[in-house]
This record gives sequence, C-alpha cells and structure tokens, in this order.
Amino acid sequence: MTSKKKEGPVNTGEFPSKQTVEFARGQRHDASAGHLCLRFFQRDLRLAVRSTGQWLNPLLFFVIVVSLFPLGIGPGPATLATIAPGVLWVSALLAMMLSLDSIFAHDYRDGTLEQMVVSGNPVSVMVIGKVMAHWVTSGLPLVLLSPLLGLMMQLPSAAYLTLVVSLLLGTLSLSFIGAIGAALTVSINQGGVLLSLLVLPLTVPVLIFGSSAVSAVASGLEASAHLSLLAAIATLSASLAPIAIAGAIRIGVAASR
Amino acid sequence: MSSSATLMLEAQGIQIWRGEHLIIDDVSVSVPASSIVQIQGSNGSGKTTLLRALVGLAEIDEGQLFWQGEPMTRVRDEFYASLLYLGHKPGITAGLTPYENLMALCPEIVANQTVEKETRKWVLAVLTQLGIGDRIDLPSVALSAGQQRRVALARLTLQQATLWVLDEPLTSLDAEGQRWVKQQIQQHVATGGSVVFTTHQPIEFDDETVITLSLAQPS
Amino acid sequence: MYRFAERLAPWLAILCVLTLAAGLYLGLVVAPADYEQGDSYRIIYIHVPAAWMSMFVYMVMATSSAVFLIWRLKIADIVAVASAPIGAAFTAVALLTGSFWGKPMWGTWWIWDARLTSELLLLFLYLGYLALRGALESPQSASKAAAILAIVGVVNIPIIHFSVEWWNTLHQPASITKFDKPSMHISMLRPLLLMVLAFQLLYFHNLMVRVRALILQRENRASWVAELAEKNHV
Amino acid sequence: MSELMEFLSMGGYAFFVWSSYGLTTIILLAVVFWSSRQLKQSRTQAFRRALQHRNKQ
Repeated sequence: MTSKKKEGPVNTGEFPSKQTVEFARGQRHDASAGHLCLRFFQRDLRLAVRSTGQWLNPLLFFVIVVSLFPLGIGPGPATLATIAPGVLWVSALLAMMLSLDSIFAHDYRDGTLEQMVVSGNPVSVMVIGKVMAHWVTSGLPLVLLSPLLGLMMQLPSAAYLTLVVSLLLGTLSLSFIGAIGAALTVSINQGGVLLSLLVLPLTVPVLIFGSSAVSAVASGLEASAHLSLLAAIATLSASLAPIAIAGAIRIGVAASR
Repeated sequence: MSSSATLMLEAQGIQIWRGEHLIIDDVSVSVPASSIVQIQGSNGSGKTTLLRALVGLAEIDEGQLFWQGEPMTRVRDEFYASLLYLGHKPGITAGLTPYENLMALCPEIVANQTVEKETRKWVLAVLTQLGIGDRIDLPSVALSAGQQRRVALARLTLQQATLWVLDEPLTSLDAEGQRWVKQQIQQHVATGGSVVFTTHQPIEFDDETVITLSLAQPS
Repeated sequence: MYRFAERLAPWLAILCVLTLAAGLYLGLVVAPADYEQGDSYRIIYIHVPAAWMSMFVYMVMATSSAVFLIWRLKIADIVAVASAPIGAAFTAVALLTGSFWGKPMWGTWWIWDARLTSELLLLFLYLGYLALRGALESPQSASKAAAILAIVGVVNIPIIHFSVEWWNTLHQPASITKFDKPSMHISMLRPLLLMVLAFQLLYFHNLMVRVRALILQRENRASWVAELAEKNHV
Repeated sequence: MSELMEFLSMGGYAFFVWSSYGLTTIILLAVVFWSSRQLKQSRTQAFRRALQHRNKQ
C-alpha cells in the first residue's frame, strides 16, 4: 500500500516503517466501548479547555442570577434563607440550559456529527462521552461554586453539604435530559429557546427533589430520602437518555440539507 | 476482498421528494467491487442528496438500499464500518489541530503509546503531500476552507475502508491536489475497493472503467 | 384507511351528541347539589373528563409514536399528529375548569394543587411537542423527532406526577381539603361516566376527521386520490 | 319560570359553572370546526393536485 508516490513539492517526513502501517490498520474496530467513550470525553474536554467561554459563561450566569434575587427581594437574612435553596437550584438549572445546545451544535455545523453517525461505532456510547464532558465543564463548576453563593444567600450552615451533593446528582441528570433536547433541536438554527421549552418540563422532578432536599436539611430535617430519589433519577437518565439522544442525532443529521 | 463480481452498494428505484417537487425520480445505482461510479449533474440536480441517501444521511421516500446483497437495514453497522464518507462539510473540528482531528476521525491510526511517534510521522507525511504539512499542529480554525478539505482528504490514505463515498472531491483543489486524489482513487480501486463520487463535469481516469450516472435537472 | 375513517366519522358524531346531551342533562339537572360545595361541584362534569382525556390522548400519542418509530407505519404518525392538538385542547379545558372550580372553593383562581400542577406540566409537554413538530422543516425528520419527544415525555409523566404529589404534601399541610371529588353518590357518578364517554367519542370523531385531512395532504400524489376527486366532482 | 331561574342560578355559583361550561364548549367547538375546515381545505387541495399530477403523467 505504501508504494513510492511521486513526491510533492515539499517532502520533509520520510515514510514510517511498514510495521506501523500494519499495526495501525488492524485497529479498526477493536476499540472497546469504554475506550470509545473516553476518546470523545477527552476530545470534548480538550475543546472546552481551549475555548474558556464555553464553561465560564454558565458559571458567570449562575453567579449573576443568584445575586439578582437579594437585589430584587431585599437583603433581609430571614427571607433570603428561606428562598435560598429554591433560588440556588433554579439558577443552576437555568445555567445548565444555557450551555446545552453547544454540545452538538458545533459538531453538527462542521460535519463531525455526521462522521460520528457514519463511523460504524455505536452513537449512544460516543454520546455518553460527550454528555459527561458537558457535565464536567458546565455542571461541576456550578457545584463547586454553590457553597460560596449559599453564603451570599444566608443559607444555614447545616445545608451546604446537602447543597453540593444534591447539585452534583442533579446537574448530572440535567446534562443527560438536556442533551435529549439538544439532540432533538440540533438541525434547527435558533433551536436554543425551543430546547428549553422541550427540556424544562422534564427537569421538574430534579428541581423538586433537589431544592426540597436542601430546604429540608436547612430546617433541620433529614434529606436522605430526597437524595436517594435524586440518585435514582440520575441513574435512570444516564442509562435511558443516550438511547433517545442517539436516535435524535440520526434524525437530525438526516434532516440537514 | 470480495470477488469483483459481487456488488458492493446497490440502490433500487430511489425516489426523494422535497415538499412538493420530486428531486430524485426513480434512480437506481449499483456499485460493483473495484469500480468507480461518477454521479454527474449540474448544481441543484440533487446529486448531493442522492449521495447522502446512499449512506443513510438523507431520507428516502421510495426505494431500497443493499450492501453486499443484504438489505441495508440489517447490515447498517457493517456497512458503516467499511465506509469512508466525505461530505460538503469537511468534518474537521475548528478547536482541534489537524493531527487531533485525524486521530478522532480515523480509528485505525489511534495507535497506543509505543507507536505514537511512528503514526505521527505517517500523518505528517500524508499532510505534507497535500501541501499542508506545516499546519499539522495549528488549530484548524487557522486553516482556510480549502486546507480543511485537504485535511479531510488525507483520510483517503490514513483510513482503511472498502467503499469511498465522496462529495465533489476535486472542487477547490489545485492541479497538484486533484492529481493526488485521482491517484488515491486509482490505487484504492486497484486493491479491490470501490469509489462513488459526485462531480460537476465528468472526470477521466486513464485506464479505469468509469460508470457514469448523470442526473438531469428535475422537471 | 381513508374510507374506514370516512365511514366511521358520522356514527361517532351522532353517538357523541347523544351521550353528551344525556350526560349534561343528568349532570346539571337531575344530580342533587353537593351538601358541601353546592352546585359549583357540577363543574366536575367537564373538569374530570377533560383531565382524564388529556392523559388518555397523550398515551395514544406516545404509543402511536412508538409504533411509528419501530415499524415505520406512516398511519401511526398521522394518528399522533392528529391527536396532539386535541389533547392540548383537553388539557387547556381541564386547567380552565380547574381554576374556575377553585375560585368559589378556595377563593383564588389558581391553587398549586398536585393534580392541577401536573396538568399544567402536561400542557407544557403538549406545547413542546407541537413546537418541535412545527420547527423542523422536512416532514420525515419532524415526525421522527416528535415521536422520540412523545416517548421521552410519556416516560416522564409518572415521574413528574409522583414528584408533584410529593412536593404538594411537603409544602401543603394536609388539613386544606384536597382537590379530590366529593364522595360520589350513584346519581352523581352516572353523569360523570357518561361525560367521559362523550368526551371519548368527541376525541375519536375529531381524530377521524383530522386523520382524513392528513392522509389527503400526504398522499395527494397517490392515484386513488385522483379517482376520489373525479367521483366527487363529476 | 321560577324553576328555570333557580336552575340557572346554580345555587349562587351561576357565574363559575356557566362560564366554565361556556369556555369548554367554545374551545371544543373551535377544535371541531378547525379540524373540519382543515379537512375541507386539504380535500380541495389534494384533489386539485392529484388531478394535475395525473394529467401531467
């Protein structure tokens, strides 16, 4: 296969040894699912790190939205403390919505999504890698920053751990459920608003269990029931959503002109 | 390699409507092993849509697709495993360098650490032939559309696929580039593979039999 | 299929009018006033059937979407498309009558009761379905994408309902009278069942009409449509 | 006559009961008429296009 070709004008690199070519050729399909998922996870992570805007914007949005509430409702510590769980959770939910359509939109526009569908590898495995990368780049920063904003909202000190744990589980489900909406609206040019319209009703259970977990602990109650339900939703969405996402991507790709 | 008699890809009676008008009217294509099939047609004749339909990237209203004799719905994964599709969109991510892009797109060259250095030299050699060797580590956003197409075309050598489906492979390429692509196609066909591509005006291959399907402008 | 829908529609219409008249007569005239809510409880004769129908129609939509995705049956997609607006209308009716019923009972137009809230979320699911179907240009991808959304939606409905119930018991001390029906005397129950039946017939009649419209729209290239055209014009 | 008046008053809740019934009938009738109008429209359109299509062939 590597017969001598007529050299192009500039030819610095000489040809690699025969052994490389044979070795590389044989690897077409032994990449295991985990390896495949990891590859797309690393790829998206590398992309996110390179364009800081992608993970910084949801974070800044989260901070600004949370700080709007005391301005709107008044700085009274008592009132702030009661609404703190709800405010933190709703702002985190909206911040996640903001960054959702970037999961597939760029890949759709430059043709990479097509190549994923046509590559012969299972699309749902690649999707898991991509959604996990989205969770790490836009979900985790929110979780890490939430205690700070909890302080701002006069959240009782007992509730910080629950806040972090509930947001951790919640943002995971939000990433997967949101990714379904992102995949469904990938071929629509201003799909952003429609994406939220489709996804928000589906995120209500996560919001309810999440914020009630934090407010339960804030008022001294036990929140293990809420957190276990959150974990259940997280596992349910992490296992079922990729199938729907893969189906939606196949449709979205076929819809483009 | 399957013997030359067996058919690689076959499409029978493909009909595609877009809204009210019929863009692909009852077209049948059969791609035997080690052959070149050229879909020739002016702009808007629906050749890109037909090509995308052949690889399942466009909806088909009527008609059937077969891969090596089996109905496509049953062998879709094997079909995709042996397919290399280059569409209008190059499939190059702007944020990644050409090297990273090619590593993502061609599973074959995802070598483990021991062979990393060797594979990189091989990718560099192919990119140099295409005249973009020096851009291997620049983020692709710095590359022009033509250069991004060349990075995508590098997959013709780097990736192992029995069937190539290329959408206007020779556009926006200089004479040097076009000759390189023709060479790859001829070599691919010589080893038993097949190539289907769309083009504005017919392309000659010196000693190859080229099956030409010309799409008339829809009525 | 078109002829089947065409023949069935008139029968459904007549049956629907009959049961509707019977239900209304029994519900509004015969059934005694409720000892606690007086006559305002009669709104139940449209609220409960509408709420029930909104759920029923979404189930029909989800199953026909699943059939369409799995077996590629075009008619299943047409049934899903045809049912969506009717389901949305039933949900809107359920919400409206719910709030009109709430006003005399609790003095506010909108109460965050578990069932009304789930009804509201169901309305959002319908609107999301219709918006997605409207946004995608090519018909095939619109049908498939909307089908996936319907299935994802139906998986979420029980979860949403459970979480709203949980949320309601959490924030609403149980003492406030819940929204459920007053204990139903048989004379009150009979009109309710009649009304549910009437709403069912209304839905199926409407479905037949919309299915015929959509079949014609999608099959206008087919030869049988031309024959039908001649038969009617000639 | 007074019996009818008493019936209409709905035990004092006349406004709520009748307005909710009224709204419901409006919405449901709107859906019914919208569907039948859509049927009429697509019938004429489909017939015209089908005939055109056949004559063209």
